[in-house]
Amino acid sequence: MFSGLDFETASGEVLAVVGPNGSGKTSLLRLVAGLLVPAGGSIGLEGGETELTLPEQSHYLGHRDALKPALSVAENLSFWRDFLGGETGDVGPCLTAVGLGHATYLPAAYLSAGQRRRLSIARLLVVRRPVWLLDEPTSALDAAGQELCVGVMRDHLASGGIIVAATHAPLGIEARELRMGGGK
Amino acid sequence: MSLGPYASYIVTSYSLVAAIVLILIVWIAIDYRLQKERLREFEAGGVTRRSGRQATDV
Amino acid sequence: MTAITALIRRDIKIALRVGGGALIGVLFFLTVTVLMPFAIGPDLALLTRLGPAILWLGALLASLLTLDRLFTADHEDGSLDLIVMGQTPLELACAAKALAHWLAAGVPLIVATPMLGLLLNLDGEATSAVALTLLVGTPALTFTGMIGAALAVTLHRGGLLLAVLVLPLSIPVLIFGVSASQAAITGPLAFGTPFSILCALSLVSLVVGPFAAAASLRHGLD
Amino acid sequence: MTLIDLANPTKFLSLTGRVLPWLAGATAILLLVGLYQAAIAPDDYQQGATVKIMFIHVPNAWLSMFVWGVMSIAALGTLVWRHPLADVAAKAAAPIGAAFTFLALVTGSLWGRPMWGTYWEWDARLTSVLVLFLMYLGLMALWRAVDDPSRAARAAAVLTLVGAINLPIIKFSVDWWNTLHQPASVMRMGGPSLDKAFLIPLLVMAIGFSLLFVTLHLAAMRNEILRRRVRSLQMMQASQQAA
Repeated sequence: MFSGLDFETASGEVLAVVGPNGSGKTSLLRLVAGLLVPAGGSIGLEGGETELTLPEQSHYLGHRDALKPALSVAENLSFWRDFLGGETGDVGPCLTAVGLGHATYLPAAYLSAGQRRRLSIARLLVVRRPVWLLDEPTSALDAAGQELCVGVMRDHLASGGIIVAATHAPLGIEARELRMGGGK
Repeated sequence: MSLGPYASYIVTSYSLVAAIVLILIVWIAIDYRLQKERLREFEAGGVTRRSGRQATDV
Repeated sequence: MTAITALIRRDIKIALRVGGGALIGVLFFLTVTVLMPFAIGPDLALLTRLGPAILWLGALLASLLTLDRLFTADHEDGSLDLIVMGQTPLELACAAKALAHWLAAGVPLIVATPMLGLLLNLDGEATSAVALTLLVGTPALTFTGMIGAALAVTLHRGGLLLAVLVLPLSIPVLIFGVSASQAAITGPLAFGTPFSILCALSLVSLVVGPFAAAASLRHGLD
Repeated sequence: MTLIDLANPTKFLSLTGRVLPWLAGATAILLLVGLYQAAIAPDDYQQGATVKIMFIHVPNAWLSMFVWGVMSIAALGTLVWRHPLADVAAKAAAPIGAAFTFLALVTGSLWGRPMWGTYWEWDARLTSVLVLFLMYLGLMALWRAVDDPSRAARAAAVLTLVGAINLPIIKFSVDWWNTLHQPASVMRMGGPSLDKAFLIPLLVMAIGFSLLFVTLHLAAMRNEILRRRVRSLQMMQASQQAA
């Protein structure tokens, strides 16, 4: 897909992966998340928990929201909290933080696309992980939602987190840019 | 009333019918309570129907 | 451990709620079994003889029918990515999903067996023999079927391809399941011999299934 | 009150609220009378006391078909007249119909055991009822497969009507496939052949069970209307942004 790519980012920093469609932004994120096996090269995290791999210390927010329509909003979130494990918080405050407090017990099927996105952002809050891999985090979000997303990202950075975000719209947050070339 | 040599079959079939009918009745009654309860919760939460009537109005 | 129980509980909940497929499997089992006599004929003696085979075939088809959504549903909504990334080993997560599937879709098949045994003119002993072999054998079907379900995700083809891939793999289970039930009804073989082989097959699939499924998922995600 | 008035769910709910206690009372009385009459009915000279199973078997068998008839009319209501309560009626009837069909099967086989020496005989009538039972379950599975009732309604209506057309064909084919059972005895040409001593309790029980169905059906329809109200409120709540 691509080669000759060398980048690094540090705690408290956003790496914005930009570039035209098809330039491999998503593939890069999935490589870091361990969902794709690199043909060559290496990806590593310095510091952090030594027994855990990079994917195990990362949150991945993909195009798809990883929600089950048959389960309620709270059930969806508490499942991911229990499954991802580690340092976890309470479901209620996280839902309030993303503006879904009123929908806690509703089936996720009734949520709009933007609300589903908010619910997957709540997943980043309920389990603490140092590295966030965000693929178009603000897509489907309205203005208030984008503001909320930026606020959540700022808080994460302030607590020493790392964010790698693939995007073509400006994130609204100060970021180091990694420009992916067009084509191969 | 004597039920003859096959009393157990007769008693079983009557009690099965009673049991299933009872289950139906209980299920419908519980379902009714549950829906009413949910509608009351909505009313308490201030959510109203489009027509502006209360949720539990009939 | 909480991760595993959370996954099992979630899958069972989804299977039992609106849109879930758990009970459709039983319905399919019922229908297939009821259709058989129409093809074979209403001869009760013949049905008694064929009963265990009919029940086993029905259970085999029913458990395969519901398996194809095991991983595809999670793949389509992105959950599978997160499951792969989790701290839980993927093998364990696969085993948990298969266990949940068996609890929601396999156990009802065994519960329905006595009623179907009645329809096929099996006596109490024969029915319990079939139910026992199904109890031991259906986990093997689920855990080998899981390999097919994982392949179906990576190949972007579900349904029929899964059946074609998995049915040959389940031949041994079918052979020993049916012969154990037959042995319990008519002899001349002892029930214990085929039954212990069936148990062994189940145990092997319990080990091999999760590893094969996890391997194929790991290399097949894109 | 006409059918058009009943199209308004609110009016329907207030009507059911008023009618249900009376219906339930009438059902209880009729069933009690029927049970008493069944208890004092004489034994059959051939079947002995097992003939008492008939008093509950026949009403359930009758209802298993009657409920499908009700659902077929409701299906027409959904597809042709687009009556808003039609799919509510169809959905509410299915589990009740399935329960009666199950009872018809079980009491039938419990009656058959002493008579034929086996619980199950693949004869035409029993087998048709079994197929009917499977169709009820399939219909319930269809309703459960889709969350949005209005989307499931049309599919279920089509399936119900196809089933209604298919049932006689199934009955005929199974008849042809196997004929073992005694010929129908209540609805025979030239009047019922059943003795009066059996006929009266049977009719009372049949009417009692039919009333039971009407009572349960109305109550289940009321539940279904409330459930849909909850659903639409939930969707409204989901679309409200947090203040």
